[in-house]
Amino acid sequence: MLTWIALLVVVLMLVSAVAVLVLGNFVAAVAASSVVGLGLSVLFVMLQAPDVALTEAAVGAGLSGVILALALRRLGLWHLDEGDRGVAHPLVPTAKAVSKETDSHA
Amino acid sequence: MIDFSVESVVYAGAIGLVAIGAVGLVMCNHLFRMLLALEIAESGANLLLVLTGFRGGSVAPIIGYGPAGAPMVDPLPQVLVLTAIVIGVGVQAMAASMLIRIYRSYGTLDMAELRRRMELDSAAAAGIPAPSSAQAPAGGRPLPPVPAFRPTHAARVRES
Amino acid sequence: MNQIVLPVVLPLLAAFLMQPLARVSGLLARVLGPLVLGLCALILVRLWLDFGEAPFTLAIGGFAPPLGIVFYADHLALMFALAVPVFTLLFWPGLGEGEQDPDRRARRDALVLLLAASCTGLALSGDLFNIYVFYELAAVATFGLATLTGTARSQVATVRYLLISAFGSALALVGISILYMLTGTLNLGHLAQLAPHTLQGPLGLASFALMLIGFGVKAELFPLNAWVPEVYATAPARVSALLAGLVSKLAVLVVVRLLVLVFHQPEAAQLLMVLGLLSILTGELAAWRAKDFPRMIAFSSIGQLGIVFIAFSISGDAGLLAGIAVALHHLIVKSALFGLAARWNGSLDALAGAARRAPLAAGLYVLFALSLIGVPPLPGFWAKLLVLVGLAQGGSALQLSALVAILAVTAVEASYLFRVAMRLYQDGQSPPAPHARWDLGVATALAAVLLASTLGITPVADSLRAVAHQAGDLALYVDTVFPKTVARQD
Amino acid sequence: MRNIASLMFTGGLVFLLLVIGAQLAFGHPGMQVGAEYLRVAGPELGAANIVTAILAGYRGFDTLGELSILFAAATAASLVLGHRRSDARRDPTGGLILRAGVELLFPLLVVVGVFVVLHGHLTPGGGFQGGVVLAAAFFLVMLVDPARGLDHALIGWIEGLAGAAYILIGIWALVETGEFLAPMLGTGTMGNILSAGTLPLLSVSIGLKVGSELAGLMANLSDAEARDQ
Repeated sequence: MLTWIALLVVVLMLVSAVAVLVLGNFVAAVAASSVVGLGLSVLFVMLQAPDVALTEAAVGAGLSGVILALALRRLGLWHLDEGDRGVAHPLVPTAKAVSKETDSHA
Repeated sequence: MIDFSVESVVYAGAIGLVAIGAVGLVMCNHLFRMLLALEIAESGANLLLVLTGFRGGSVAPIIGYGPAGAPMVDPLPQVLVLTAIVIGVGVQAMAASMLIRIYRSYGTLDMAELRRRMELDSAAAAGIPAPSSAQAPAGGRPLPPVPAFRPTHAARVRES
Repeated sequence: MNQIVLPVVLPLLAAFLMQPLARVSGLLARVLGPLVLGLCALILVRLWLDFGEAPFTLAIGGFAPPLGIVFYADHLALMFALAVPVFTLLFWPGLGEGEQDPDRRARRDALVLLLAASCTGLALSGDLFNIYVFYELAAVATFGLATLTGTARSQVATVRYLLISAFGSALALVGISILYMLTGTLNLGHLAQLAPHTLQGPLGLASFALMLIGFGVKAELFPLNAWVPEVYATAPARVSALLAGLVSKLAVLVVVRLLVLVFHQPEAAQLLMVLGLLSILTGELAAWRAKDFPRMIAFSSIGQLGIVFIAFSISGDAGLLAGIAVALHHLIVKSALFGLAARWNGSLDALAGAARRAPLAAGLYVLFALSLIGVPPLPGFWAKLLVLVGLAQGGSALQLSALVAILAVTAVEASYLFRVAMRLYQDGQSPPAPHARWDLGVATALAAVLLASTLGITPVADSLRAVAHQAGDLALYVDTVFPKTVARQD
Repeated sequence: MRNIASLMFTGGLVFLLLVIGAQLAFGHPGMQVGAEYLRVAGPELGAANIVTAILAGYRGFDTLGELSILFAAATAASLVLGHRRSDARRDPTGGLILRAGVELLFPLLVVVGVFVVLHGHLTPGGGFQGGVVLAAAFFLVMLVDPARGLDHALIGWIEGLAGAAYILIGIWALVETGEFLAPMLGTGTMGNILSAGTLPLLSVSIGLKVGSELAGLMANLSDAEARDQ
């Protein structure tokens, strides 16, 4: 039973980790990285490490998300809706796409 | 893997995270994305470290937490991971602040573009004989990102 | 002997208090850093003088070794620990250069103090994870220092450095996990006891490889050294001098401790040699193609450190002696060269005529270049000779090819270093500005040390041999950290 | 080309790690030092939470290094971001509901943070976790009401003095017992809040240090727009 839960969490984490790399929207990518942190803290509980789980929940899912979100806001990448700005990047955003976006933001 | 247990599942997850982080660091060109990838790789390393202290059927290393006399997991890796998490968040915050500065100077975070700009910058810098200035760049400049390369920037940025 | 902890702790204390102190008294904050470092140097000198033949340990908090963290001080550790405050003082970023804002100055001094504390910790610590922590502290402090110029270029270079370094640290952490899984301990002495039973197989080797990649980032070792030229070229010259001279040596020291104490299987040494060989080839060839002075000496530094690693991969005391000699030589020469790069930071062509403008600096450059290449009477020659002799005595195919490679890159080195020397003595329209007095004085002092050791090469070699012998004594380390057997004999 | 080489490096790494995983006996660790900690940590330090006992006791020196790293990161970040310009505009204050929510949440978070810090030697948690909660509390206030801001001078004092306190407790032990960071003040009865000697004191200084450091960092990042070197 426990193994199945662990498997579920691990798969969820790996999917979110891939999502962090491929999602065009940076806000979504940061959210996905918080999901990784959350999954990590669940696994820490399962591995009998409550201290680490507490820290990871506070840091990985909370603090680091906040820091990254603040950075995103200052980087002009804070767009909740990606449709109207046309920032749906492929895996590797080209220089042109990024600078275009910058221009429109400035 | 060899057997289907919590440990092997978690091990696969940890290696997967490290691998995804490594791939992200290599494949992504956007600095912010690379920072996220780094965080994933670090998570994987932390998970692996906690896993090394785990043993089946044991309880958390807090006296009076589980049934008396029950075996406990190894506390040391947990301590190490606590430290590693703190280090990770410090590094991340510092990287975020640098990204903000870079974005403000160059107007982009795309590594290929940045590399091109830097080459232009250093070429321009090398062409100019070193001024003996210890002057800091002038402050109070308005903030909008620089969309195109400006040669004056390199000259101003020159440092002894 | 308990004061050995103070050279690590006092700079930390001063760094924490720097900011509030700067608000109270600007002058106090300004002199605090050099004062504390001077005090640390004094403490270390006193320990060095009191220090008999045998190394000693300090269990921090009084917790006996495998449980608590220990400091292990032998000649090698004390030597590098003493080099830390001395070189940090010599290249103290606050001297001469005007940073007007007291708040920024306080923060910068705090970072330098943190760097000094972490380097001392790296030299002395006898616990693997403690070493990791100090290594990270050194990394974070250098991220801050490398961007001191405030230029956008330095920030891009530093972010790349940060990403590479942090990824390397994650790999090192994976290596430490594997090691801990196999042995169940982190104390280097305890690991040395357990290693013969647990770490001989491919798993131990994999763990070493991961840690080598991780700790190799700061030692400019091959796979993860792409950050080096950009950071050194864009950071303030004194910070580059500290990074290339001091910090890289302490990373090397960590690798050496691991190699001597924990991973003494031949495959580990071979791995180290291959990576060192790749460092040499890539570094020196890139240095030959470099267009400006800081990048040239940065790439050359990668190559030199490759030689250091090759030297340490030679088994036995001979390898340790050669490695320590090359490392110390590199510490002195490369720091001084980066000190000179403070004014000569433009392209190589722009250096024309510098000799007329600054004859002393040009003369010093030629001296350092000669020693770096390994021209006979200078210490650089003896250091390189030790490496070559060690390799020739080893005699395996890999070692012989390393020998050939070192000889070949020496020619490359000579070619690019002399190209610069000729440029210096050419006539030029706009020679670079003369050096700040302090930088020139430091370079002169380091040159004096170099010349003095040329004259007294025999006593220097003898004392280094003793240091190397002590550092290579595995049983001594274990007995010192776990003194039960010794105590029983008393 | 560069990408292909890096990908090969990555592939090799993953292969290496997978091969390792097949051979390591996870779930049955050797437990050399770990078993020893479990045996002696409770009686020796009087802390029920062995993780905290190791963190602030046996490996207290690592924790000092960790605090220094956080301090170095905060210092470097503020060096990079530069000063706040005096003419900078502030972000608008949050709406009524947001403000009311934060008014409600703030005391709660502070109490939780202090509780977590003070009970670090008894229950999961400790200086670091509590510090994060405290930082979050103060950051929330700043987020909804940027005009109130954070007193950077005060933060500087707290982080300096809290870090210094950790070291000074260590040096006090060095003077008293001859060992840096040796446990002092006896162990007390396990389970009491006033037990485990100097561990709670160290926890408090870790909490204050981490809290002030992180709050300062987030404040710096959040008004980065208004800064220029």
